[in-house]
Amino acid sequence: MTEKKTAVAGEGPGTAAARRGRLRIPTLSYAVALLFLVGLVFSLGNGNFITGYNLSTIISYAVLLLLVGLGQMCAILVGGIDLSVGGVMSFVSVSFVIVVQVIGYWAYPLFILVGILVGYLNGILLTRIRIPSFIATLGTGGIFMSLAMIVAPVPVNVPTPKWGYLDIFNGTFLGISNVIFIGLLVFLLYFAILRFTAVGRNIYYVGSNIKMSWMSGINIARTRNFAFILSGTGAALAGIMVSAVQYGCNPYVGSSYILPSIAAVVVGGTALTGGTGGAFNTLFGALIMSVLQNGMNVVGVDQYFQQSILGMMIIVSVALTFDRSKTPVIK
Amino acid sequence: AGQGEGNTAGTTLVTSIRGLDNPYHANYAVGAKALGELLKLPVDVLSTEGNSQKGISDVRAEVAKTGGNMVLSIDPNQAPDVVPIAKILEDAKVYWVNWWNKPDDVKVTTYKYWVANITFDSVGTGYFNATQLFKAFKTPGKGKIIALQGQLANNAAVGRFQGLQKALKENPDVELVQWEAGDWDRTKGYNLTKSMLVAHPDIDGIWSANDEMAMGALQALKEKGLDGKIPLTGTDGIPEIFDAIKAGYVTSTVMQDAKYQSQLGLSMALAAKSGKLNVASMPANHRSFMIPGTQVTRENVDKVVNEFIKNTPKYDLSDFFSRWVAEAP
Amino acid sequence: MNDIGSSTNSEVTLALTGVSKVFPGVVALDKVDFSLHSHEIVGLVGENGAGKSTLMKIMIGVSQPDEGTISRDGILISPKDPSDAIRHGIGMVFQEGTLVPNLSIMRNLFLCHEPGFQKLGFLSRRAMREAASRLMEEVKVSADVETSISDVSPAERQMVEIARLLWLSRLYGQKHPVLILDEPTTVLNDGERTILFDILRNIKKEASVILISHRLQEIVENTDRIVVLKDGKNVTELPSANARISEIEQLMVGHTFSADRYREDEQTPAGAEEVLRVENLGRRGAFEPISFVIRKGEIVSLVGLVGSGKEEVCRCINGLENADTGAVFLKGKKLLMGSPNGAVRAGVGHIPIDRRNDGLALGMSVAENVNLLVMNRLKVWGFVSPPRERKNAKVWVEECRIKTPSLGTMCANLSGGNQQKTVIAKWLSSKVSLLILDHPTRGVDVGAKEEIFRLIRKLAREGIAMLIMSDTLEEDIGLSNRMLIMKDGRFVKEMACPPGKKPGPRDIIDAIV
Amino acid sequence: MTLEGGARKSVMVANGNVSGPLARAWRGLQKTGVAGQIVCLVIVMSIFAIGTRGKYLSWDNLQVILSLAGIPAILAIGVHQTIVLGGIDLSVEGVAGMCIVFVGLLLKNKLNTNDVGLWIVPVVMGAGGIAGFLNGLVITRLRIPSFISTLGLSWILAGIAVYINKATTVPLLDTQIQGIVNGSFLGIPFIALIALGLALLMQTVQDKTRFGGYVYAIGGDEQLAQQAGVRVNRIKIMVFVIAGVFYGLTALALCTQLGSAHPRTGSNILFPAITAVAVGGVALTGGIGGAKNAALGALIVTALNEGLVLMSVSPYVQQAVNGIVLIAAVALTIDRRKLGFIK
Ligand SMILES: Nc1ncnc2c1ncn2[C@@H]1O[C@H](COP(=O)(O)OP(=O)(O)OP(=O)(O)O)[C@@H](O)[C@H]1O
Ligand SMILES: Nc1ncnc2c1ncn2[C@@H]1O[C@H](COP(=O)(O)OP(=O)(O)OP(=O)(O)O)[C@@H](O)[C@H]1O
Ligand SMILES: [Mg+2]
Ligand SMILES: [Mg+2]
Repeated sequence: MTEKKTAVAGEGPGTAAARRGRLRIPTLSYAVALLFLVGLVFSLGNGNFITGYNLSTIISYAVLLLLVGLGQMCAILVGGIDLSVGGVMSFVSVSFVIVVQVIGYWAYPLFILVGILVGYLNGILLTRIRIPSFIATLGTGGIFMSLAMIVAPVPVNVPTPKWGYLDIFNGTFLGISNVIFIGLLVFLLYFAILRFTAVGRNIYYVGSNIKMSWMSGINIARTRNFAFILSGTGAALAGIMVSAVQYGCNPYVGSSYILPSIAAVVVGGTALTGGTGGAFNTLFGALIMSVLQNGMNVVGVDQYFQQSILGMMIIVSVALTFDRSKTPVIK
Repeated sequence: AGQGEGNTAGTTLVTSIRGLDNPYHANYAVGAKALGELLKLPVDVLSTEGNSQKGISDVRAEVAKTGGNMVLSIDPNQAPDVVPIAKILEDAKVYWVNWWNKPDDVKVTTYKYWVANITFDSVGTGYFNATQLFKAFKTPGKGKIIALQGQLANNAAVGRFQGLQKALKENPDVELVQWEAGDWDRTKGYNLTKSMLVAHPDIDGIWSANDEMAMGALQALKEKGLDGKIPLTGTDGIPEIFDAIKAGYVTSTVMQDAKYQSQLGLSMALAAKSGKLNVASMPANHRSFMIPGTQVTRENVDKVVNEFIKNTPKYDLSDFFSRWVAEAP
Repeated sequence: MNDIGSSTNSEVTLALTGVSKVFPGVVALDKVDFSLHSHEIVGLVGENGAGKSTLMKIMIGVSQPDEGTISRDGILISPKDPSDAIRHGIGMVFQEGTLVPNLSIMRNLFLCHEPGFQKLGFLSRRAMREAASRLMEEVKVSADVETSISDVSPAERQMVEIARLLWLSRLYGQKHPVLILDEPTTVLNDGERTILFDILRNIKKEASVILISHRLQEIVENTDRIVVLKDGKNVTELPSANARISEIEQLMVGHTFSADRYREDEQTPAGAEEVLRVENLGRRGAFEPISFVIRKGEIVSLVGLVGSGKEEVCRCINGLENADTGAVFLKGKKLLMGSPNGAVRAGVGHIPIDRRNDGLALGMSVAENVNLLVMNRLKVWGFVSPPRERKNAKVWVEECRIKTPSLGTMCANLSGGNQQKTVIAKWLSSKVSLLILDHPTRGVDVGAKEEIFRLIRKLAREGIAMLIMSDTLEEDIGLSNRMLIMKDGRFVKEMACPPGKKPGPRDIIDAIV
Repeated sequence: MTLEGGARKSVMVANGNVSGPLARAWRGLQKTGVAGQIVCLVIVMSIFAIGTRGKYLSWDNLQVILSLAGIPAILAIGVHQTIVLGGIDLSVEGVAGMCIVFVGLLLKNKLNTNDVGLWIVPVVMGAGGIAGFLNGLVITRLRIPSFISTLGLSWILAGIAVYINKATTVPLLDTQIQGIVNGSFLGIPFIALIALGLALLMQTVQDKTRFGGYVYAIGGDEQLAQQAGVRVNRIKIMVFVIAGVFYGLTALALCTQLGSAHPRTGSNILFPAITAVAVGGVALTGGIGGAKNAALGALIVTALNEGLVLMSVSPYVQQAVNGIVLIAAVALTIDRRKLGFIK
C-alpha cells in the first residue's frame, strides 16, 4: 500500500501539508482564532460578557471540562477512547464527599489514586485482555456508575462543620478563584508529561503508528496503560472538584460529561485517530465550549435554541480546527 | 452587582429549571412569563439539562448579564447545588427562592439574600397515593403490588418511596413483591412493567413514583387487557393522567402547581428586593416551609383540570404563606 | 482471446513516447520512450530509483506524466486512475497488493465490476463462485474463493490480482490486455515463482506482460525482450535470447562492477570482540536451528531466496517473533525472546523493509521521528529538553544528509529516499551495537543509495556490527565481510568476502538455488 | 506484551488442528459468523433459566423478551451499518426525537385533526433519511469525523424537536400502527418479526448486492476501495441515509408502542444500541460484522436486562452487571486475529 498511497495522497494534499508542516501546532492557531472570534461576537451582543466577573465564570466552568478533557485527550492521543470518565467522575465525587468527612485532606490523594487505579484497569482491559477501549470503557463506566449509586443512594453533601477541608477549591488567591489556579496547575502537569517525558512522547508515537512503535522497542502496553491512567486521573480530579465546589454532589454528575469531554478534545483540534493534538488544544477546546454555553445566556439566546446552536458550533469549529493533512482517511 | 436595592425597576425575573421538555418544569416558565407580563418585567429562563455545573454556571452568567438586577426562583438540579448558588447570589446581592432540593443541614437563615426554601411533602405524597391505591384493591387493604421507583438517589423519588413504605407498614396485608427503577421514563416504565407482570401475574396494584412511568405501566396493562382491572397511581399531574383518572385506570396523583411555584418564588424575591418583605425579620418557619401538593382523585379531577390545566388561575400572591402547612428542615 | 496466434509480435499495442515525470527533488523520468507488442513479455530493469515503478504508475493512471503521450493500439489515451486504465485493458499488480483485506477472494476479484453477475439488483453467488473458481484454476490457486484475503498467502494474493486483471480486460473486450508486474517475485519462494512464470507463459497467449525485477536471471529466462532504464532515461533494449547478465548489469549501472560502488576500499576487518552470538536458534516451520557470531564492526549479509528463512531469523533476533529453540546473546547478555522492547533496550537496531508503515510515524515531524529512540538521552533533570531535541535531530539530519524543508516537516511529505534516511538516522542516533538492515536500499534513488553505503561503512568503522539482507546479490557481496547463505530454512554455507577477493554472484546463486 | 504476527498465526493453526464431531459442529456454527454470539445468548439464557427455576423460558416470558427486543434490534441494524463503514453515528437520539415530532403532528391524535394513517411510515422514513443525508454531507463534504458531525446533528435536532413540540406529550389515538407494533402472530410479537425481516433484508443487501460489498470494502480499507473504483463518498452518504431511515422506523415504533409521542421518548437509546452492536460482534474498527450480528446483539442485551428484572436483581447493580456482561461478551466473541493491533 505504501508507494501507491503516496502517489494517491502524497501529491495533492502533500504539498498543502508541507506548508502546514512548518507550523509547530498547526491546528492550535485555528482554535485560538475561533475562541477570540466567538468571544468578540458575544461581547458585541452584551458588554457584560467581558467583565472580570463573567470571565472567571467562563473559566471556572471550563476548568471542569478541562480536567475531564485532558484525561480524555490522553486516551484519544494514544489511539483509544475513554467512555468511562462519566462513571468514574460520579463514583469518585460521591465517595469523596463521604470519605473526606472521615479522613479529611487524605481524601484528595486517596481519590487521585483511585483515578489512577481505574485508569490502569481500563488499560489492562485493552492491553492484556485486548478488548477495544471503546467497549472496555463503556463497560467499566457502567460498573462505576452502579458503584456510585450504591455508595450514595441519595445525593450526599459535606456538613458545614467539615467545609474547611474543601477551602482549597473555594478560596481565592489575589482575588482569583483557586479553581482557576488548580486548573492551570493540572494543565501544566499534563502538558509537561506529554511534552517532556519519554513515556509521554511515546503516547504520540504509539498513537500515530502503533506497529512502528512496537517494532522500535517502545513498550506499547506500558505506554497505553499510562495514557489511560492519565485519563482516569483527569476524571477523578474532575470528580473531586465537582464535589468540592458544591460541598456535595449526586451520583449522576458524571453522566453529563462523557460526550462533552470528547467534544472539547476534538473541538480543540485533536484528531480522534490519535497521535496529533495536545494539552493546549484541549485547553482551547474547553474554553470554546464554555464560552459558547456562557455567552448564549449572557446575550440571552432563547433556551430552546441553545442546544441546537451548540451542536452547530461544534461542527463548525471542528470543520475549522481539524487538521486533515495528518489523517488521510477520515472516519 | 446588586444595584438598585429597594427598587425593582427593570429587574429581570429569572427562573432556573431542569429543562423545557417536560410539562412540569415547562410550567415554571409559563408562570414566570405570566407574572412578567403582569408586572411589565423582563423574564429569563435557565435550564440545567440535568447538569448541576451548567446550572450553577448559568446562574453566574445571568448575574453577569443583568449586572445583578434580578431575582431568582430556582428548582436546582440536585440538592447540593444550592450551596454554591447561595454563595454566588450572596456575593451578587441577588434575592432568591429555592424549590424542592436542599441539604437539610444547610440553613436558609444563615444567608441574607436567600429569602426562602419552599418544598413539598414528598413522603406525604407517596403515602397518599399508596393509601389511595390500597383502597382501590378488589379486597381493599389486602393484596400484592409492584412499584416503579424514579431515578435512584433523587430526593423526591426517595421521599415518595419512603411514603409508600410508611403506608405498607400501616397495611401489613399489602405486600410489595418487587420494585424497579424506571428513571422517571415512560418507556422504561412500560418495559419494566411488562417484565414484572411475568414474574408476578397476580398483582393487585402498581405504585409509580411519577405519572410518566405510570402511563408506561398503563400501556403495558392495556396490552394484557388489565387496564382498569389493576389500579395504579402516579405523581406530578401531567395532562394525560387526568384522563386516566377520569377513565378509572389511575386512582390518584398529586399535582405540584409549577405555575404557582414560580410566581410565588419570584414575587417573594421581588418583595424582598423592594423592601416590602424584610428577610432579616422573617421567622425561621417562614424561611423554610412546605406547601401541599394538590391531591387529585376521581372525585375532584374535573375541578382541578378546570382550575389549573384549562386556564392559568390568577393566584392570590398578597399572602405568601397562605398555603403554608409546616416548617421544613 | 479469439485471435490467439493470429496476430504477429510486430504489432505495437501500447506505446509511451517522451514521457517525463519530476518529483520534488528528483527527476524520476526524463523523456522515456517505451513500447509493448502484443503477446510478448518485456522485462524492465534498472537500478533502484531508475524510474521503473513511476513509468508503470503513469501507464495505469496512478500518477500523470508531466509531458509525453500514451497510445493504445494507435489511439491516444490518458488514464485518470487504475479503474480507468483497466477499461483500456491496462492493469498493474503492485508490490504491496491492492486487495481489500477483509473481503473474500471472490468479492475482490470482481470489486466494482460486478454488474455482469446481477439479477434484479442482487448478485448471483453461484455465478460469482463459478467465475471465481474458474479464474482461480487458471492461476492455480487452491484456496476456497470465499476465504478472505487477510487469510491467504502473499503469493496467492498476487495470483488473485493477476486473475482480477485478466478477467477485467476480458470483461472490457480488450484484445491485447497489458499486465504489469512490479517486482512480483520478491515475495515468492521458488515453487511459487515457477508457478508464476508458467502462468505468465499461458497468459502470453492472450496478453502482453511487463515484468519488473531485480533478479536478472529470471528476466533473461522468462522474457522476450529486455528494456533497461537508468536514472529515469532509456538506455537500450535487447532481445532476451542470448543476453548476458553481466552485460545487462553494466548497462544498468553505467559502469562495470568495480569495488568502489560499495566502497570496498573502506571495508574494515572484523574486530575481536563478539557482539552477537546466535546459538542454535530455531523456529518450527520457518528455519532449522542455526548458530553464528557477528563481531565488532563486522558486516554480515544473510543471503537466501524469500522463503529461505532469513527474514524469520532476523525477526527472532530483534524480538518480533519468538523462537522455539536456542538463544541470542548480545555482548554476552542473553536477549529476552519475543520482545522488541527487550531487544531495543539491549541495543539491537532494526531497519525494516517497509519503512513507511513499520519505520516511521508519517504524521509526525522529522525531528520527532529521529529522536524516537533516544528520548531518555535528551533529558535534563528527567525532562526531555527541546533544545537538545533540536540539536540531536539537526546533527543526524545533517549526518545522514536528509533533504527536508525543516526539522518540523511531516515525514509523509519527504521523498521515499529521505524517509529511508530518516529511519536510518533514527537508529544511528540510538547508539545500537547491532544493526539489522532489511533491504536497506529498497526503493531509494541512486544518490540516496550512495549515501547509505557511505553510512554503512562509517558505522562499521565505529564498531557497530551489522546484519544485512539486500535487494541484490551484488550489494550483499560488495558490502559484507562475510556471507551466511540459507536455503529452505537451513544454513547451507558461509563465505568470506575480503576486499579485493570477493566471490562473484554465480558462486553464490549456485548455493542459493 | 501486546500481539504479534506469529502469535496470531499460531492461533489460526490451533483452530485448524481441532477435529472430532464436536469441533466439526462448532466449525459449522462458526460458518454462520455468529457462533460466539449464539453461545453467549445460550449462556445468558441458561443462567436465568436456572435463576428463575425455568420461569425465564416460559412462553409468556419469551414473548415479552421478543417484544422488547424488536425495537432495539431495528435500531441496532441501523447503527451498525455506519460502524461497519468504519465510522459511527451518534445522531440516533436527535433524529429519533425529530421523527417523533412528526408522528405527534401527523398521526391520529388528541391534539389535532391530522391523520395520515399508514402514510406516517414513509414520512418518518423520509425524515430519518434526510437527517442521515445531512450527516453524510457533513462527513464527506466538510470532511470531519462522523463522531463529531453526528453528535452535532443530534444536538441540533434534539433542540429543534423540543422547540416545535414544547413540553406536550401527544396522546396517539391511532390504532392501525399500534396494532402492528404491539400485535402478534401465532403468539410471536409482530415487532420481533419485523425486526427479523429487516435483519434478513439488510443481511441480504450486505451479502448479495454491489452496494453491500462496497460498504465492507470501505470499512476494510478506504483508500484501497477508492483505488478499486468504489465511489467512497457516495456510498458513505447512502449508508448514513439508510441508517437514518431505520432511526425513523425506530422512533415510530417507540411512540406507537407507548401510544404517545414526546421528543424525549427517543432519549437514552444511543449507548444501549452501540452496546448491542458491539455485543453482536461488529468490530468498531469497521469492515466486520453484519445485520445478523446487530440483531442478535440486541436480543442478547434485551434477554439480559429482562432476566435481571425477572430474577429481581437489585436495581442498584443492574448497570454494573450490564457493564460486566458487555466486556465479557466482547472478550469472548471478537475475532482479534482480524483486528490486528486492538485500539
Ligand atoms: N511519490 C513520490 N514523491 C517523490 N519522489 C518519488 C515518488 N515516487 C517516486 N519518487 C522518486 O522517483 C524516483 C523513481 O522512483 P521509482 O519508484 O520509479 O524507482 P524504481 O525504479 O521503481 O525503484 P525500485 O526498483 O526500487 O522499485 C526515485 O528517486 C523515487 O525516490
Ligand atoms: N517501558 C517502556 N514504555 C514506553 N517506552 C519505552 C519503554 N522502555 C523504553 N521505551 C522507549 O523506547 C526507546 C528505547 O528504549 P531505551 O533503551 O531508551 O529505554 P531506557 O532508556 O532503557 O529506559 P529507562 O529510562 O526506563 O531505563 C526510548 O524512546 C524509550 O523512551
Ligand atoms: Mg519500484
Ligand atoms: Mg536508559
